[in-house]
Amino acid sequence: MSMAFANDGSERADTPILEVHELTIGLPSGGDRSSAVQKVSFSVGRGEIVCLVGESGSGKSVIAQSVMGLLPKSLPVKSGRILLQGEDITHASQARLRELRATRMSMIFQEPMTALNPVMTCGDQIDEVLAEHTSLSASERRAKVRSIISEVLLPDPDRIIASYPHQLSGGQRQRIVIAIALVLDPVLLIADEPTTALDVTTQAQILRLILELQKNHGTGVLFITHDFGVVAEVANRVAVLRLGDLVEIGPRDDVLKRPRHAYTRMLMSAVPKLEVIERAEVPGAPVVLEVAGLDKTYFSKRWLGPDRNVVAATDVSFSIRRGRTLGIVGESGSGKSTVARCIVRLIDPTGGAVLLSGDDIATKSSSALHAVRKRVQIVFQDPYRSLNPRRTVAEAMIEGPMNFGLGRTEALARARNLIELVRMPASSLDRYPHQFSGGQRQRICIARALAMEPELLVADEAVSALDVSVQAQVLTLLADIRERLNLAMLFITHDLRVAAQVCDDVAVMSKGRMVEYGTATQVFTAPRHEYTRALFDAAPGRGFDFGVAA
Amino acid sequence: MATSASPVPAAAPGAAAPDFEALSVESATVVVQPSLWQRVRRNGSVRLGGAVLLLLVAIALAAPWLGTVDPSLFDPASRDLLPGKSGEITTLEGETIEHTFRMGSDSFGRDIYSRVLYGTRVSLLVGLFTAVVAITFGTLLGLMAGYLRWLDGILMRVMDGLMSIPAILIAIALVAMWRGSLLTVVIAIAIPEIPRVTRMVRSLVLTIREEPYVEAAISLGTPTWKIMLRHILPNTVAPLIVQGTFICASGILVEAILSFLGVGLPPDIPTWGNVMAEGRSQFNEFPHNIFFPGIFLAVTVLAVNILGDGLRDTLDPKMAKRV
Amino acid sequence: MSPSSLFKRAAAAFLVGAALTAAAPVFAQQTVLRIVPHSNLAVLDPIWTTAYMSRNHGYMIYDTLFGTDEKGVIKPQMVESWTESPDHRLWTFKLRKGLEFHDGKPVMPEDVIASLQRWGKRDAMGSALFQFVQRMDSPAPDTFRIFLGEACGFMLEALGKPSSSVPFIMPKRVADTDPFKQIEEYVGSGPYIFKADEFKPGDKAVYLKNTKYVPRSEAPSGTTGGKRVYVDRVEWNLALRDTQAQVSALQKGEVDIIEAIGFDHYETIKKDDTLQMPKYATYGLQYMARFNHLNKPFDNPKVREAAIAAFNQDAFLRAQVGVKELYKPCGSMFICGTPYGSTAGSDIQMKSNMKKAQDLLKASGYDGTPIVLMKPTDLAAIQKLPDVGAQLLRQAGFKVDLQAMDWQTLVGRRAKKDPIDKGGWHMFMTSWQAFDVWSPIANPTTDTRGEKSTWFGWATDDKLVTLRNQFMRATDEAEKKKLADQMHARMYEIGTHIILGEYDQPMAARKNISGFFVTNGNIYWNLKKN
Amino acid sequence: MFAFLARRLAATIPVLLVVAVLVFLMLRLTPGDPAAVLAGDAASPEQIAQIREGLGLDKSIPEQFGIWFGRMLHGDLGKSYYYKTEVTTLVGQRLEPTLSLTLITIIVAVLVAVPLGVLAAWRFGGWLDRTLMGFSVMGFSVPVFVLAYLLIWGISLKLGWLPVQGYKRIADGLGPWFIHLLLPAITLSVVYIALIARVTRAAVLETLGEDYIRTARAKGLPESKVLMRHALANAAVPIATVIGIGIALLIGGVVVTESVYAIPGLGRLTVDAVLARDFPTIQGVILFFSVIYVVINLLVDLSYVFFDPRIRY
Repeated sequence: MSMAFANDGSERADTPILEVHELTIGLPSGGDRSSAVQKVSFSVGRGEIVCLVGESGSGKSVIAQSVMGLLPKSLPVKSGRILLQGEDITHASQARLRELRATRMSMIFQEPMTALNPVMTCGDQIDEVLAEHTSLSASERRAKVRSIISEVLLPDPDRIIASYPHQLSGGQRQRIVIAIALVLDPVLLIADEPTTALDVTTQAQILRLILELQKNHGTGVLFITHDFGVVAEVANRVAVLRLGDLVEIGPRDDVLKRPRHAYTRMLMSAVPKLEVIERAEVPGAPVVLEVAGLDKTYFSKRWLGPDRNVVAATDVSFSIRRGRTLGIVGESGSGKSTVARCIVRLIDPTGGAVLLSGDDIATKSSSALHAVRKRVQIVFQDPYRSLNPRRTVAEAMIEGPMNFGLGRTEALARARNLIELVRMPASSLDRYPHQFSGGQRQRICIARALAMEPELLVADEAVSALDVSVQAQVLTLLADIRERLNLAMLFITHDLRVAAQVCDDVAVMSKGRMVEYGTATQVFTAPRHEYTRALFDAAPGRGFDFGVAA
Repeated sequence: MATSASPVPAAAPGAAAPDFEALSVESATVVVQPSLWQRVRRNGSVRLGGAVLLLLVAIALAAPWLGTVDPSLFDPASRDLLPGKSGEITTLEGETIEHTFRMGSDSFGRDIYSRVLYGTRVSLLVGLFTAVVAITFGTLLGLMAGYLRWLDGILMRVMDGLMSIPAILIAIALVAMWRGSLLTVVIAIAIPEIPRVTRMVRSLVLTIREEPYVEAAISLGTPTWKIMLRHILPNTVAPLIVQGTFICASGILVEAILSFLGVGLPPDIPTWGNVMAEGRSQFNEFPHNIFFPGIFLAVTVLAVNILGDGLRDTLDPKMAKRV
Repeated sequence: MSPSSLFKRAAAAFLVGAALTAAAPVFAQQTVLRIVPHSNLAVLDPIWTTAYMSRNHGYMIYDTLFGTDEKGVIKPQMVESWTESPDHRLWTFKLRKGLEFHDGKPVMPEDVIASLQRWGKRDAMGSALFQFVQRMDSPAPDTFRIFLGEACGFMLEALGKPSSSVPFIMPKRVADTDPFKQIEEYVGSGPYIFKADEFKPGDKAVYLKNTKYVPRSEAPSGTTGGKRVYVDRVEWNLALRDTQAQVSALQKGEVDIIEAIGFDHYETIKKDDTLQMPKYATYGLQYMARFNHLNKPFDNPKVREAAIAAFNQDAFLRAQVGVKELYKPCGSMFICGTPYGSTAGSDIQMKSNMKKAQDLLKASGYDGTPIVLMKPTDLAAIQKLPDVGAQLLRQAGFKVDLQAMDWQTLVGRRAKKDPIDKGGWHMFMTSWQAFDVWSPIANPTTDTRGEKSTWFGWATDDKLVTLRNQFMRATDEAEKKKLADQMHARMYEIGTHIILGEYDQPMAARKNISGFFVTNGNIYWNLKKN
Repeated sequence: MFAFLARRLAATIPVLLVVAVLVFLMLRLTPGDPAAVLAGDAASPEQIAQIREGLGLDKSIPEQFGIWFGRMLHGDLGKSYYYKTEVTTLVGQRLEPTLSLTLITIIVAVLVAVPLGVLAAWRFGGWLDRTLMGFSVMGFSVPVFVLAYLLIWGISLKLGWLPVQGYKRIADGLGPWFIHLLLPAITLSVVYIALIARVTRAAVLETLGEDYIRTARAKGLPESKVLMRHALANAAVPIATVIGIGIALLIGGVVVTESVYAIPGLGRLTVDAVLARDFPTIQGVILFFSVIYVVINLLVDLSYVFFDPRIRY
């Protein structure tokens, strides 16, 4: 079910709802640069969706907050003007800004799980806006709340009104946030990464909802994201930001398909395609990992209350040959990380077999496990918490090998050439983790894993936390290492594009079960299970081919 | 309206990969950040609290040369002199010397100025040792409770039990029984503080255990005791230092209260608590007995608390939010 | 009553109280005398302990056969008349009319006999008296007789003994309680009735006027004369221990009498015209330091002599009391100005100086063992003496280990005869009211029968024992006076203990309280509140 | 809810057991012999030994604990050596003053500290924040008895407003009861206010950083509503927790305050009992304080349900 494309960029309303002229916003002193945003100008017309896109540190969120007047004191607006329907609100009084918020301009945020006040009912949180800005009676307000709830396609409004945020799912909560934002029918909606924290399927529904509401109410939308798939899906016009500068702006197809600025071009090429890169299979490569009927259930014995057992993964079976990469794809809660942790024996599986080169490590006691540790290594998702802040990179690298008898000098030598392998300067060995960026830290983690010369490398969402350009660097690095060391790899991800680019074989998991398993090409081109098909359909910007270098 | 899945064209073999490094927002150069130590030194509260404390330590060390006499020397002739008056004191050898009592004299005729300055020594020592004892035992128990799950239940119940007994009552009971000496007073004050440290260390250990770098260490085959020593302990040092300063402050305060109740250090050892306890019965007539040691006590505890706040804000921003 | 019901009870009290705000207390129109005693009242059995608080409590609710007037003369109280047989071996006493216990029963001779026997088992003077007593009987409902093995010279001084372990008269059923267990019932025949149900240890004790009490006709003096009561109710405030808070409370009129004010407040109260400091004692109190004769070096009299020479009384009095008009040095162990108040042999202390003490110590062969001097930390009246003592001993050349502890620990530890390393001691200091030490028999330090003597320190000297026995048997006043002088000189010679001077413990009261008289103790009858 | 209550009450039993054992051992293992103290000054060693037998102190420690614990189970905490009355009656007599003082102090402290904390958080980093937090640190730094004397001297004597000392039972009229407790409650609450203000400030600061505050501001709500309905409402749980844990600190303070203001409460009783080596009373009172601590913390836990809908038992 592909997305019918609503309207193209050419139709422009008469006066723009939002105009931003030469906006410059300062940074607190001592930062690595003087201002967060320099001389940015753009406008948003009625019924138009403008996407602000850029990597972390590009200033896109700062711009959004400056429009709403929510900037903290440490980020002052140094120069430039912001006009809302012609009215200059750059330095408007707090009272005036409060009048405009939710009535004329609204904002929705990234984290649905924490965007709502946990101790107030959803009904009250919507009602609060009406009470503040209108003089409607309680019953009128209640009716309005019920109508907006049904408008955001939430079932059984009365139950929703009385329920607390923690009783709703992520998607439902985001609908409540949208209801709050649009209940007073503002002319401008600012959406700051509204779907980034949601699963692919939920993300698709929310995007469709936003498009629908925007069409019916003719609201102008300033849409902030770093996901180019989403940009391709919703944007009329696109503005690309790099470290606070507006490098390119224009209609969606011009910017995405025919990028003019070098940075945009680099970004377009960094976005992994949905097409599989096939690699010749080396015949006769030995099976490194054989998993048969793996189960993992969390038992919680409550003394008086009912027992609550959570089945994290059941009956998972697959195998990986030397030099091949198996990707496990699935939404959050599907059990993919549980499988990875069972294999690395960070948690103990409750059933099934895990054969590492024929040696079953599923039921090994902790002492016998020691030898096994050397042969399988893992790289985690969050680079900022994978390295011990109090120890230097060198100490982190040599800790593993020295546990297995290697002398300090040989371990240091191995560390030095591994740091080269991951293309990091030799001087980084005696520095502390807090002196490196996210991408650099992830490379160090990879080097640390390789120092053990493992047979199997497990990457658990290893690139999900990185910016697009950094992600590309790390993926190329991994591909290069895989070739050189003929390494078997297990790659866990929720991003289909990354899976397509990296994996030879793909397994799809949903609610703890493996619903599909086959070669990448076969799964991507002819998915058998309808859940896989739904997954592919929900992937944003699915049919869009981003700017191939001119 | 939805058509079936449209086929995905196979991509042409890898086009020339553009040079990411140059354009990436994350420049390859190493980010220079002020080291922890510089950040701590620059913090206002740390500087203020630290300066006052250094001054007090200087006073404590230089007490004999600051125009003081032997604090236990007394001469009933010059008792209850108001600050600034002068009188005579007989030394142990028996000859009497002229002496101006800058802070007045107590009901024995002892020079309060000398007793307050020498008192700085004991009070600071009490504060320091209390913090050290409480932190060491607390950390030990906290690590065990955090890491050895089977021990956790029992240990935490004992800690809850200890925490439910008011600190002062334990201190009074212990000191009254063991006869006040510096060691017993320190232990008596430290014991009620141990549960708080244990609980903090335990919660820290439980959070750090879940950190990826600890899981990485496990997968690297590092034995448990090494993990505790290398990965868990170093990351609890910052919060422990902060907690230590607050325990030091409360230690000094509790010592004063114990002396006030008559169960503190022996009266002839000059501490602020003893000087105040001695002077309490003449508060209305001669407030200087309580006024001067009270000022010193308040300033010291204030300085230690401010230092603690400063350290907490720099060393452990997360904890800054808690208390 | 389990803790939870306790909790409920308190919560209920809370609510009920809130409703009762209007109900003014019923005894508002009664006159209430609010007294702050010098310490907490814990033990209600005046025979079981020598603590002054229990003795003062006894004077409130019990009556005595004889009493001691302000000059120290023994006068009858419950006794109407008495005769002594020519051979001094039979005493007959006749009780006066109208003596009645609080429970309405008349005082019978059996009650007197049982009370005296219980007193005799615990009190030092009592046990001395009962060495003479063969038996006691009651020939008539208002007379009782005491048969002696041999003549005894201090029968009346013993029955009229004014201070700790006073021979109070209790009903037979109470007096039969084992002397080493505390009595459970508090019924006496004195001027006040003890309200046991309102007694809250550490909080307050309440006494009501005994309307049926028949006082003697004479004027009150010491513990003799008419015990008239002009107030309806007396409340002892046991919670107000902080001396500063006591003075503040008196100044604000929240309490009427403070039994013993800190010397430091003497000036403030003198300047305050709403307050008065009544003179209630001809003789004050005496400080003393007690040697432990068992432990080296104080087993050597020469070393004790050096210590006596070093202890000049003025240093102690100035430090501890500090107010000139409240203290006076006095060389007599039996209190200056009393019948037996001799100063024989006191030159060693009164006319000595530090140089003499240092020479005596060098000559004594003192080997430098540190003197364990015990110092109480929670008794304001005496806690400064050990510090002065330590400084004087150090100046004389002694090594001193000043150990501070609370009074209860000190009391516990001084009872031990163990050597130093097992918790033993060398010296402690205390203070006695005049009446406890003015009589050569009552004074605890005169008993020098070594480890068998009844008081700590355990001095041994046969010569003094014989002198004391002779004094007990002497009936002629002149001979008693001579024997007292010889005992006094002997005590100084062997150094049983060191006296540190006499002082008056000032009492303070609001101006609207009258009827104070010389009691030489803490006695609260004859007081009016207008 | 019942399952939670049963579980929580069951959890308190080991805590109280630990307290009982800890205190029992602490007293028995330390030197100081109650029998000697009780025997009074004229008793001979045989008499002391006799009394020790009477008190059962000659038996082995585990035996003594068995006896004491057996009796404790049905409410008999034994007899006080010193006062010769049942410990339960002794505690009963002194319960009202301490409970009254503690409750008034808690109320005064919470009513003052929470607004201060919120104000300080609202003006984070400003002069108001620094002065309020300065006062709160002062509150920690000044010993309770110095404060007590200052207040007595200033308010009671010089201005003559409040009584210097003493305690009036509720039964004798609510007016005098409250007047007598006001000054001690103010003295005692200073430390407690300092503690609660700091925690309130930290908790509100932490909630002000949450996403739903940004949502609230984006709704155009005035800052006061953002602070009260969103920030403070979510900070209620940590604040309630510190009120619970602070009780132990408060009871410690009660001991000193009762000494200076001559309030015959449990605090004063404990000090006297300790000085008199009155083991049964010390054990009884400390156990009772632990019960108060545990009960109040149980109430605090139950209050969580009221503050935070996510917490369901």
